[in-house]
Amino acid sequence: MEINVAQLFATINVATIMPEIILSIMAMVLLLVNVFVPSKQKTYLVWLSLLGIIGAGFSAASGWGQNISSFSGSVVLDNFAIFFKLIFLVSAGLAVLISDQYMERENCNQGELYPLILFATTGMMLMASGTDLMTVFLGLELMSISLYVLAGFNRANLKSNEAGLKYFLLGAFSTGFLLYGMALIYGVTGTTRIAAIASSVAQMNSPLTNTMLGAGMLLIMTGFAFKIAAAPFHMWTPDVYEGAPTPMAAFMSAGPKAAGFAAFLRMFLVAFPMLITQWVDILWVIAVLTMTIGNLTALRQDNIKRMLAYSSIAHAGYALVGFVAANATGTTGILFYMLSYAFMNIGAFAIIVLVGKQGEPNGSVQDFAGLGTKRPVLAAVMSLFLFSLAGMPPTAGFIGKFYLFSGALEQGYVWLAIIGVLNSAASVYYYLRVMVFMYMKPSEEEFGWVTIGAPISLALVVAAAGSLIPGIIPSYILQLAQQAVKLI
Amino acid sequence: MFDNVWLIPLFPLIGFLINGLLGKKIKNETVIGGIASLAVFGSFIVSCKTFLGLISLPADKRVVDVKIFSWITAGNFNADIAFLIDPLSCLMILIVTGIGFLIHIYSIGYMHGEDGFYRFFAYLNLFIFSMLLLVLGNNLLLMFVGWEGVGLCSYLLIGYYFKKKSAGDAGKKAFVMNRVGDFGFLLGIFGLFWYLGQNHNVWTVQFTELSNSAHLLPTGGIVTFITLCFFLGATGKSAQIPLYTWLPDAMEGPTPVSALIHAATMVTAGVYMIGRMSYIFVRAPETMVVVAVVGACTALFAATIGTAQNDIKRVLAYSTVSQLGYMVLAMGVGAFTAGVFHLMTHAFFKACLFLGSGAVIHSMHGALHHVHSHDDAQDMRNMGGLKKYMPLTFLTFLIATIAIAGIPGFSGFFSKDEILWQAFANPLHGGLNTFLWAMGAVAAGLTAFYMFRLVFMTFFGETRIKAGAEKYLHESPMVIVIPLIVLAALSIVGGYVGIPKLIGDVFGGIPNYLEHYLHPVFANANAYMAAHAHTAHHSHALEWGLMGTSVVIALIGISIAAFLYLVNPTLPAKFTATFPGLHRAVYNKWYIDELYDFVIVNPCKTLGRFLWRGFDVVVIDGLVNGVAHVVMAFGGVVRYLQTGQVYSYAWTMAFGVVVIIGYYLFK
Amino acid sequence: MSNILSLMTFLPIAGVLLLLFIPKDSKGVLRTVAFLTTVATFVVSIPVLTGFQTIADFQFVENVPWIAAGPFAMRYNIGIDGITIWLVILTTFIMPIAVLSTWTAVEDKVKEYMICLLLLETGMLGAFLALDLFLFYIFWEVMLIPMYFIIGIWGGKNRVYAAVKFFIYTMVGSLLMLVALIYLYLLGTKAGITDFSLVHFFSLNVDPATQTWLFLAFALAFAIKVPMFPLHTWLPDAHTEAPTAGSVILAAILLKMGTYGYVRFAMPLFPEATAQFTPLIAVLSVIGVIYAAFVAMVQEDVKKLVAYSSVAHLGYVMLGLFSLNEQGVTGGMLQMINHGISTGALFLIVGFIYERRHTRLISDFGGLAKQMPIFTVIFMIVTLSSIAVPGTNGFVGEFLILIGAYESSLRWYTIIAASGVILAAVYMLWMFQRVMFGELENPKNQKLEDLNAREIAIMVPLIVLIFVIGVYPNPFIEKMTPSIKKVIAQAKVQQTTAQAVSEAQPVAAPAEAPQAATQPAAH
Amino acid sequence: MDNLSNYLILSAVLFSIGTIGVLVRRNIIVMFMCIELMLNAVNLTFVALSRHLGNLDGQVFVFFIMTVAAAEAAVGLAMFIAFFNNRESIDADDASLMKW
Repeated sequence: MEINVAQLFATINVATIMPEIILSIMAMVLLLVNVFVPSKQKTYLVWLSLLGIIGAGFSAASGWGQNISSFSGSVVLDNFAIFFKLIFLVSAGLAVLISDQYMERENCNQGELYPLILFATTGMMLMASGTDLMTVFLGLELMSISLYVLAGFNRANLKSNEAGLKYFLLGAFSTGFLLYGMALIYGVTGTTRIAAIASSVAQMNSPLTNTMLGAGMLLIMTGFAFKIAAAPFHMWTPDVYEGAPTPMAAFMSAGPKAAGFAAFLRMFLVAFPMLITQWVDILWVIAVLTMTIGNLTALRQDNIKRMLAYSSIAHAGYALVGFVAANATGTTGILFYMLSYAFMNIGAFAIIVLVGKQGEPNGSVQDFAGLGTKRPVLAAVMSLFLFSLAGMPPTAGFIGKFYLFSGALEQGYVWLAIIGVLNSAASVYYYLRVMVFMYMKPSEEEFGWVTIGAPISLALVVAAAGSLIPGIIPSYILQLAQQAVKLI
Repeated sequence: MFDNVWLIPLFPLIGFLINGLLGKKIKNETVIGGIASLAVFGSFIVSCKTFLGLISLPADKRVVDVKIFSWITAGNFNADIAFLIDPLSCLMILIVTGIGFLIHIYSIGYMHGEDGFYRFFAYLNLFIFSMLLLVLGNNLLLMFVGWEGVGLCSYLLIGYYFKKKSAGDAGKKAFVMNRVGDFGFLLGIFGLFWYLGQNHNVWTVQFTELSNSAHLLPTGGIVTFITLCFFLGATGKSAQIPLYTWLPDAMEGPTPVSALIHAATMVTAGVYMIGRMSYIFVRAPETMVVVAVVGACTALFAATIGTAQNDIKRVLAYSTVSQLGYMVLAMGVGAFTAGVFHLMTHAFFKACLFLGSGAVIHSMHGALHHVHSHDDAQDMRNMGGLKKYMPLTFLTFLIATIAIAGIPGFSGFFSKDEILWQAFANPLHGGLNTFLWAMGAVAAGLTAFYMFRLVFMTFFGETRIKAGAEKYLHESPMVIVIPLIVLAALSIVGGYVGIPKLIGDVFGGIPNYLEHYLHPVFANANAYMAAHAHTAHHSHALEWGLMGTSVVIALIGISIAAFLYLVNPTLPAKFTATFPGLHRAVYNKWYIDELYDFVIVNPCKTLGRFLWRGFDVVVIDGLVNGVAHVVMAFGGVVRYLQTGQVYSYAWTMAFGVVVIIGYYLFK
Repeated sequence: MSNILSLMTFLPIAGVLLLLFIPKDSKGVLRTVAFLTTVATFVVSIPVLTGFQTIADFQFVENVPWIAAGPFAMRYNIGIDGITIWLVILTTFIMPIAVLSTWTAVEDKVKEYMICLLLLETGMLGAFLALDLFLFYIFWEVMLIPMYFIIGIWGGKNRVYAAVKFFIYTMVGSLLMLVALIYLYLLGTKAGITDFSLVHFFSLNVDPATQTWLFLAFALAFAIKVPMFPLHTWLPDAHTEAPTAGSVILAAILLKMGTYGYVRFAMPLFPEATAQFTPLIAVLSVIGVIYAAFVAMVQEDVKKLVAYSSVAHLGYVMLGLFSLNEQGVTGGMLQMINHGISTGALFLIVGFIYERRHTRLISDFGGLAKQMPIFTVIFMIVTLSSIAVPGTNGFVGEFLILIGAYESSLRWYTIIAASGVILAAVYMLWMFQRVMFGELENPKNQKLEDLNAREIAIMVPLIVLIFVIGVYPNPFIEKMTPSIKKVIAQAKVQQTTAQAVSEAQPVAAPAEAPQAATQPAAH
Repeated sequence: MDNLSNYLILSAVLFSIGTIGVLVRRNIIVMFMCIELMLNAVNLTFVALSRHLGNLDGQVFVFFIMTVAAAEAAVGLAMFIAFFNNRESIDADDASLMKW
């Protein structure tokens, strides 16, 4: 087999992976800087990472509307990818901003944290851009491996340990299924390019009865379902979120979930739209299960991180409602929702970071008692995040849910939408519960934390703005999301 | 010509506002009482002018609508604030403002030194205002405003001594029972409005229009329903069976209130209303039967209770119920003029009786107070021989008693006799007539008995008041006595405006002025009756005979009273001892209040408690919270799937994969 | 002044922004600023009233694009018509009173409290004014948030339970309405509708089967808010726990959202379903009237009693609205205002004695009339208004409702409902008697002070309105009439055909049905 | 063709053994080895398919998988050590602080 190197290089357009390059370089620079600057204070790393993230963001945004494909069609920089990249970068940026204070407090302020976040983000971006099973897999693993470390980053902490371990084992386990599915698909279609898979499926005589194709597709589905924490592949989520350092839990709930959706969407809507009858009813059930289990279990949680973990499962369920719809409205909803979710969820975690005590002895909602009196601004911002999570207007969370459920209704999935809104109503209870503690219960003890540092303040402002403003004037973002989903 | 008719209700309203808002600051009783009385007097003057204006018109022009402003307009419903000036309303406003004025004057003396003097007069003025609205309103709705307004004032005035629980209870009872009646009234309005509108496109609640459209109504059927509804309203307001029990309790209010509201004016509103809509009532023969029977029964039934009461005001209260029964009976037999006639004469003599009793109580109260006795100042057993202490009061009281007893020559005779005759001779009820007459006649005998029993126990015999107190008994001041004299005079002469044709003919053809005067009001109804019922012709001898019979019955009643309470005062006690059960039953008002408590009030409370504690809290809220609890419980179970063990998570995942693939393969 | 409605709606938000910069300890300033904001809002609403023309169209309309993405286009479309004019004025009128009512009662977190009140005002005004379904929904939900805090933070002993119950109960209903709303819009897009503007949907001929479901979803949300039996149990809890201002606003305005929802949305949008469900709604309304009256009768807590009386009153309103003739709907609309005034006033009154005695149990009182004469007079007037004594506002509304319902096909329900007037007298007067009359036995009550100037100032406007509407309601009715006619026409437009169908069937409708339909024309 | 199915069946069996191993074993290292077995089963599938299909994509994929598996192993073993440091155990049952 002869390879025309020149021809190969001709297909390479570095602009396609410029954001990834910027981020990786910045990550490596940070690694080096961290080694050579003997400072206990790591705040400068925050700003440097932020610089890289913003740089990557600009680089990604500049590609808007160009839709360039490269590396023999295994990577693409289309609007869909860019939109998701921006979501990842937002998550990463916010995660970086809220990490410093937390890590300082927990005595694990190792500088490697920031490069790892950036690497994970790079992996996510690759997932969103990947148009080949291989690039998707690579991105996914880059992300996952970084996250395993991040989850267990607090080495001295048993819970963090355990979180990393569980995430690692289960993550690798699910990777096995994903890969097996990919292998089967490859076997049926003879290619790993997503577009080629689609055309190959289209040319099949009877794709609907091809067992190998179907099984492969569904195995891939389980792999992604794990990443987005959909039932019954969600079991890792609560434990990992609870054990992982809070900022990393925040990051994991927003970025990787979005990345999972990015790849999941591209794979299924580009490669397997022909087989929609095969996967949509399974996905319907998964969506319902995910929403319901997430919400019901969250109702009875006292640990706020765990509660938010279950809530994040539920949110994956809502997003899956849009996926089941598999139409422009639903997918627009997913994109919008993932972005809003990054803001509101990381925002909520940021408050947890501030309210928590060293070592997080219990991390329970009771810790929030009296916050409304002692720190009214923090409580108000937290309420905003919680209302957004609950999907109350006029927050971004509401607009997101509106589009997700609208998508389902548009396709005629009325019951799915009804189950969705009922779940949403039930979820209000546990969000309100936090507010009950913040405003309606007296505080039992003094709050232990010190002043609120600049990075985390910035994160809070950005997150609050991101949760509220798109709720009031969502048009612009919605239109971007709409353009993004046109291409898949 | 009636341009200033709006002044009639306005004066009392102004009086109410001044006393109500500023009375507390004014403090001076003379000023307060003066303002209130003047306001009513002003109304009286305008009423007189209106009356004179009306009778100066030719008889067929004596129905005038005066519109003030448009009140409620919604779709095809319209009700104005507008007044209807016709003979009936004119008569009523004269009674209301005239007697009202007298009672205001009386009250200045009677209420002297009472806490909340201003409040009393404010309420009284408000009452006059409402009553005037009731009688002047040119449409059902405005009438209803007055109707409820007087009920409200009655509530306020009965509960005037609000510190007494019994007063509060009585006020509430009066209001609620009246509300039951109002419910009927409302339904009547709805039915009439709907029926005429729906079927004949006459959307109206205005009396003149209703009268003009009355011929569109069928006989019986829906009209029976409508009139029964209205009649329910009348039974509430005019204290008829079954809604009469509030009136005796209403005696908790100050005595002038009893005189004005619970004897002379408000309680006659039901009668007035039936008269006002006579043209509709006559089109419902079944209703007329009901009205007549209820009236006759009430007259008789209340009279029996009156015979055994010892509280002077209670006797009068039951007497009022009984007399109202007469009026209703008159309406029920189509003798509308007679009913209104009795309404008028009753207003005179019953007001006089109540005010007289008030004077007695006032005097008794003062005397007992002086000797620090806690004896009941209203209990006739504590009275006796008062005529020598209060001669003027006694005299006026006696005149009024004779009037109510139906002794010829006094006002009560003419009106009551007319009713009894019509009950016997009316063309509507056929064989029922004899019974109606008989009940009325027996009630008349009982009336004479208990009224004279009252007079004898109070004014005759030995003085039974606590020893030493008698020297404090005295005649009332002039402000109290003068109204008594005026009313006593009216009790005598008031009857001569309606001398029956039979007697009039004897005296050279004195016309029945009242009948002529009221003719335009009842022409519609009378014409219908004339066309639809066969008037039986009875001989003059029969009429004379019945008249004589009723007089004899009255005299028998008086004689028995005299025998029992003057000649042989120990007999009543023996009588009660012989028939303890009967006495107890009568004394306790046949246990009707207890029956109502048992059958209606208590079950309602129990039901309320059940609905609240049993249904609302347990069932409905239980369901609501139950859903929440189930969801929470489910959450509590689901969370235990999360064992914390890696292998169980892996199992779950593998299970998921197997199920998904399995579903795919085997679906 | 083309943006006057927006100015009015968002003026409270401006007040909120101002409050944010006032230190939380200067409570007097905070209260004053909040009060002045609400007064200013009221002042702004006056030109709206005076400039309002008595026509059926929406006026002062502001209509600009807001969101456009995917199949959806939402507009910032607000306007006022006869249905909303008085509700809006009522809102701006009640708010200063509400702020004043807890002037001294709320000492804790004054800043947040005032912010909540002002946010609530914006939410309520927006919900009344919104002419875009989506915008309406936003405001509808936004109202929940401040009310939740008002009950939950400044409420009584059981406040958390009451607040959460209030929030989730309402939320369940409104989320289902959201689903219906989206569904309706998507139906509309097939018929060429391009945005959420309400007017587009009136002419949308939804097929009857779909109407049924959509109506049910809307009706559920509104019924919870009204609240109609048997969805009313959140109300007594919420009312009992809420601070005075919360109860006042809840009773005076928030409950009206439900009935308003029926008039503005559920009925005209789904005429056939309206016809179909009229008997059910009527049954529930009548049960509500009677049932709530019985339950109110035996309450031991004054506030709960008033809360249940609200359920009964709103039952009347619903009956009037669903009689679908001019009298009934006018009565219903007027009664909404009346209930706002009277029941609002009742809650203020309960607040007064609660503030003095810190109890609301009827048995703790008795004989207050002696000690508090001014209070007695005011309480009496409001009580009478609540039991619809003629001359007060309550009478006009109730009478029109009942006569309207009697004319319609709901005749028999009306007769039962009318008996509620008796029961109302029973429970209100009994309560009044037990609280105000009798001997002043409890020593704690002997030191009670009569109302102070502030409290009198709060009550006087309400008392005046009670009489003004009672004596001269026509100016109020006239402004609403054209819009009411329009609503009736919309809600009935299909009904004649529906009746024609039912008449064709062997089980013939009663003979008066077709006549009822022709009735407006006859007039 | 028979050849291919043999390979595929073998790899499926290997994959299943790996899966079951993860499910039934408690020693974290053994569990991880089972996961590696699963990955290698996939590798075998890819290689067989690549050979069968006559294109190299599958084999390239295998290289990536092996690389990633190596990285994963590095990270994983490091975490096992950290865990062992804290808990003196390498039993998965001991990693159950967090539950419910």
